[in-house]
Amino acid sequence: MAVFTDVVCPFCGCLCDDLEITVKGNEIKGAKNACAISRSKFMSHRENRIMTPTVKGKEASLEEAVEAAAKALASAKRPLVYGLSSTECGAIARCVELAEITGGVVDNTSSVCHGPTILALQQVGESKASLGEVKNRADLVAFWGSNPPAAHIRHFARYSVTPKGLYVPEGRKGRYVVNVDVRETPTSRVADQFIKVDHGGDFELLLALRAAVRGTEITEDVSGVPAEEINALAKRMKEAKMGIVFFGLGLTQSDGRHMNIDAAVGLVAELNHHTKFVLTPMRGHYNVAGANTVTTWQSGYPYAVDFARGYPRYNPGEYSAVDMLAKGEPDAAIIVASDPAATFPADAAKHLARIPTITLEQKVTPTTMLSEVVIPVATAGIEVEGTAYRMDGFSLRLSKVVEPHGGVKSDREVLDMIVERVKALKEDA
Amino acid sequence: MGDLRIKGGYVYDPLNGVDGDAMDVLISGGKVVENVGRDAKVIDAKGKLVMAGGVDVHSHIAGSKINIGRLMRPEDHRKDVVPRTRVTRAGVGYSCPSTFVAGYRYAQMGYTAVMEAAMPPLGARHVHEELNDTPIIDKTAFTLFGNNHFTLKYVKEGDLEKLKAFISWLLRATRGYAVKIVNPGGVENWKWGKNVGGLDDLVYNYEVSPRQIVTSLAQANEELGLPHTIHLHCNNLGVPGNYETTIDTMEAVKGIKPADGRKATVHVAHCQFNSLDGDNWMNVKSGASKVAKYVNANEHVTIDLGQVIFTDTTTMTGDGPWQFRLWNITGNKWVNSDVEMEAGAGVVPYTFRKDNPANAIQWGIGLELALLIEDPWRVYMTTDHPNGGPFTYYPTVIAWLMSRQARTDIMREMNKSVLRRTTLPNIYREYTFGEIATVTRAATAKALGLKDKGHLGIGADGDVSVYHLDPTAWRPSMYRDLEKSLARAAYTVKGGEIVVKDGEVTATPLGSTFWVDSKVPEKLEAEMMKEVEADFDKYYTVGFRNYPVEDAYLPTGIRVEARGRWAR
Amino acid sequence: MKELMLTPKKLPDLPLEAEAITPDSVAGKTLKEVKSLPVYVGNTVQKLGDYFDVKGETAETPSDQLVAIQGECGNVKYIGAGMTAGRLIVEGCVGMHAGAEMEGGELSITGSASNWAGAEMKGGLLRIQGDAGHQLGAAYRGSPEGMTGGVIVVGGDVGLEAGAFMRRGMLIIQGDADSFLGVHMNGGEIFVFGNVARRLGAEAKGNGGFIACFGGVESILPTYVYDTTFRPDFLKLYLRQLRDQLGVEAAGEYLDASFRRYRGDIAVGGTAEILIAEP
Amino acid sequence: MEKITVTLISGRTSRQGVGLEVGKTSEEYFESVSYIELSAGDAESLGVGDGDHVKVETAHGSVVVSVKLSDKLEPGTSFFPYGIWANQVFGSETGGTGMPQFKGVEAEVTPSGAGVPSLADLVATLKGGS
Repeated sequence: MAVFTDVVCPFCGCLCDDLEITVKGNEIKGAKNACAISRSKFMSHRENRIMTPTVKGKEASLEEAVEAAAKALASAKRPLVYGLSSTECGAIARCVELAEITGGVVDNTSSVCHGPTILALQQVGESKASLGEVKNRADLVAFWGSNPPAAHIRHFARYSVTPKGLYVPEGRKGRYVVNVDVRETPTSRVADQFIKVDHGGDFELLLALRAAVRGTEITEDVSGVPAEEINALAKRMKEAKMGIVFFGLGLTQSDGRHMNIDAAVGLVAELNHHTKFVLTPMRGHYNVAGANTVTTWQSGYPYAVDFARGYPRYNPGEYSAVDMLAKGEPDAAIIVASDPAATFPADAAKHLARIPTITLEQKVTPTTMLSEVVIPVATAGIEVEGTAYRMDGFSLRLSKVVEPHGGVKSDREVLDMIVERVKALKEDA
Repeated sequence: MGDLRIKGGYVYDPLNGVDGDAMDVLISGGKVVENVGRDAKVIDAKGKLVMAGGVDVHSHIAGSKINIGRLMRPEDHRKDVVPRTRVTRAGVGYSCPSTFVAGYRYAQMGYTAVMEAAMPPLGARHVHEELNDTPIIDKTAFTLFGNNHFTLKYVKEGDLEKLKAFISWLLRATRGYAVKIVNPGGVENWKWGKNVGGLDDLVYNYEVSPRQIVTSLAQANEELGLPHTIHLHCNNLGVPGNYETTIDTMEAVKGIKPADGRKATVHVAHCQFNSLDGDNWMNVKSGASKVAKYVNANEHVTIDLGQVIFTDTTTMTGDGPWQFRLWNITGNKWVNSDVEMEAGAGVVPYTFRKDNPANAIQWGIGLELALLIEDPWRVYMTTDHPNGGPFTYYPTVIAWLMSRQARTDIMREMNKSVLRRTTLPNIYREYTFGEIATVTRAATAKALGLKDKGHLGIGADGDVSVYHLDPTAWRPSMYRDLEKSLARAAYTVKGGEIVVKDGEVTATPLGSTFWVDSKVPEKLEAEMMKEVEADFDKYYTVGFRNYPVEDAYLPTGIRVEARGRWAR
Repeated sequence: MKELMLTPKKLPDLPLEAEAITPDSVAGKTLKEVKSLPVYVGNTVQKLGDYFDVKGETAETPSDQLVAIQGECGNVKYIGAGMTAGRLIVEGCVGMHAGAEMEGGELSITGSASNWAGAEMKGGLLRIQGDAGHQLGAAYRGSPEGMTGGVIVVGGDVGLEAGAFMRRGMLIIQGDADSFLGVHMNGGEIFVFGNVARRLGAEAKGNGGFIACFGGVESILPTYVYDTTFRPDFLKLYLRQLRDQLGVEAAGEYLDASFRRYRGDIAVGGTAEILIAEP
Repeated sequence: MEKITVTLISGRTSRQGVGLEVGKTSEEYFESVSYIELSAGDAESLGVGDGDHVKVETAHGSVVVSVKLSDKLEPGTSFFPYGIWANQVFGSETGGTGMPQFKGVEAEVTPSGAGVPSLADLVATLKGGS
């Protein structure tokens, strides 16, 4: 029996790094400190696994599958590389290279989660901090359109609500917790104050709060929130010693999208004229921040990057996966560590069934079910080492606690093989 | 890799007293040697300028700060796109180049070593990941110490021994090369939305002053025998009148005994931003002559310029409160990033304009510092990339240093403040090629303690730059030719391999990353670690054992041993 | 003016990127050279002549050049992008980025345009008789300035974020405008004769900029403040110009209208104006 | 009442997280995402209860799922966990941002006698769709 301590969890953007994984033989027997989802990931990692590569539904050798993948990608005029967010950074780097050598497009799941956050950052910036700053200093914590108990289960305990910090020694009692959402959630129940905002009304409320922070008294209700509540919250925010807004897809996926974040950034920036205030996106996939980070240092752009002209171009809405698929552009696609067939609107997803789609995946998913080539891979953070970036942008080393199930290769290794074959095919052409 | 003979060029190698002699440089096994085999490949350098590869003492090329710059500035990338070639990766350039492009472009100018000047410990893994994607050049990264909880704690307790033990451990844990200090105390106060106003203000909760932080770190740095001095971004950066703080800071570390083998105890980074006189941005004037006077009289100080370039660039520093101030001045987009227990950063796009009186003065200050400080071994050419401007403008800066006409020509297009509020119009000095080799190579390598770099003596690294320029025929009026030749090296040789030919990248080996290993007594280290671990468990959000950078992140790491008392 | 006619042959399934279609790039060239101009399909480089029949004459300089495209180009991107002079007429629809960054001359589209038409336009006249997509005349992602000059006239409706980060220039919309019209506007003038969806002028700093709405507004942001109702003379002058110089007939109907004026966006300390014609 | 109009919001749940880690072909996953939450009031006006089937229809598409009562939702709002079922009713228009609208979408909900499609059924639709 071996116990691995300080193991980093490869599920959500919290990247909790205090897991204790017990292994006997090559099997995981326990996952201490893990949340329910994390435990499910570790304990069930061998269930429903894909065991052999397939090409057009028929079992194939890894080499045959790689060859089929490389041929499809090398001959494509508009290949799409998509996913990236649930694997380690080495694999992500190879996805960028694959898009580059095929003259294709690389996009990652942030285009359908916090892509709008990035668009806002590109417009107006962002005042942010590492999660420890929140734990150590924040006496006002707001969750806006985010609900950690559903997707970031240990966030409250490790970072934001209950932990005792350097200047918040009382923990929960030292913090005022605000929740803004269109519906009541478990977060509302934890919060000291729940503000229910009308559907699609976040933008107006954020602007009104900013105006109130600037000293304009709000006199009418905004998005269903009473004026006095807005003025009072603005006052409370200004008087905080240090405040944070954790925002989620409630802002990025609703009407207004990046402009909702733009307004949130503006509110937080404004508050810095009075006190210390920061905001942090609740990144979902454990390494979606890494997908943005690596793609940015390699190409200059975080997602939706087109290499058709040999150099990178960037335009979400044009080179983002949903838009490209909805317009029927890609003539081949490789999906790494993602399931767009289930996570994209159906009228975009269905294009994947019309073209050669190559999927690197551990388990059967709707995307593997409609893929021409499926290559099973090892699970990063359980069977493979690597790097992942936490929601606040800091990276940690993922552990390998067991050998890959069925001896499959890692995303990085398979991508290396594909990159090498594509290069050779392109040289020949 | 075979032997190499760089034949008959005009060689400038100030560390070895070579000043333009026509001679051969021989390389074998990646090092400069006395003899090479008969089948050595020959580079014909006749009539060309030959120097050691450039060594940049202060730049921002890797890690979270520059990557935030890249992330937030698609509009910057659009104007400078770089297609892939058979040898090189695609990317973008201008003020926040992608990692690959940064490596290529340094090499294309003949630079072979670059120091990343600000690494937050928590972001060290990220810095090293990017450095591993920055080809050709050798690298180091300077670890941030000036606002670290444990630094402040040990300074408060007056425990210099534990401070040394902490520095030693953290440099190793982050694979860092030098002690970097940014706005000591000010960044910690910024975490409450405040700053410090000078050397004797106090840091909240710790009740220590910037003066105590700087002197303690400098003292510890020298006692540990670290290869480089403390590398300091002074308080009050960008505040008119700050030259006084700068001189006070230099004076504060004057009495400290330098480590063996050097005279300096402090390097003041991007000194231009800290040499402002006047009371506000309306009446700002140059304080460069006062700073230069102090530096001339005091051997314990080295500086680099942080020269301003008139262009659209991206400012990024570990100085959060300064970036907030700059955001308020400009209204441009602003990113702030605070790092728990240790550091912070800010990023704001900025355009230096010739018609802006303050910018014109800032431009003048950088050059005044370079020209008024007499000893080229103590003043280094940088733009504090990308803060003063992109590093790709180094050839232009060198032209200004070498040609009074170049300076006069551009001053005609500038706001007249530069004529009235700097002393630049009255300065006639023009750098020689030997002095250029000093301020871009020999002196920086020496200041960094990189003993095999910056020169071409026997045993030096085989890093050489050859330029299409005949220094015997060159005159200051030909400054445009100079710029062109320096921008695209005829050859850049890295570790004996030709990596650039006629300005084009021909090979992309991964250079080395140097880091410093220093020693303190084991018992002292154990005591310090116990304290650090206890606080770590309480206040950090990453585990103590997940904090140090793993060896996997330094595939080409080179350990440099410090020469302190306890060194083996 | 010399006229060059381009007629689409079979266009590819993938978008065709054709910034080569401007008076600037054809002027001074032979027809053969024009046919050889590069266009981009996916990751391939092709020739303009592969997809368009090229007839007519080229002029010495762009200002004497008329380029006429007869046919649907809904999937052709960058038509007229960056043009500095001359005329370019498209009888049909165009794809993304039509007239983006154009500096001068006239680009006239009888059909509709897709997203990013006239993005970061610096000068000249862009006419779209049909609808325009999202981000009409907007700043590209990250840019602090969108339109810095020129005039865009749209006959139909426009999508989200039209005139985003506008600095100077004029945007005239004869149909409806979707949300975030003139977002982050910092100068320039916007006229809408149809309905305007909510969130117009969001985070506008002002700098002399205004949005004049003639066909009604879904709602005004809470951070705009009503200050007066008046009959501004300057608007009358603008409207006459729109009618007489640009053929915007609807403008004539509002010469004597009175307007409710709102100022904002106070969330950013802005002084932009939203003027709404009284029914 | 035969029909109600609700505003749909989709999102994660911890059950959906647990289910997807077991595997998307698992029963756990099916159970965790093939339903919508309705307020008691809305369910009552439709005459449906926990586990009954409803058809959810938007401008973009429709799907049959089961009903789960929520005591937290207010009438007029319905929650749909992320997944392939939810994605039958969201559109791919992104407004030039890359991001479809997954929250705040109008939908009609009607009682349905049809079965809830399986994962395989929905994948087959994707394959067959044109």
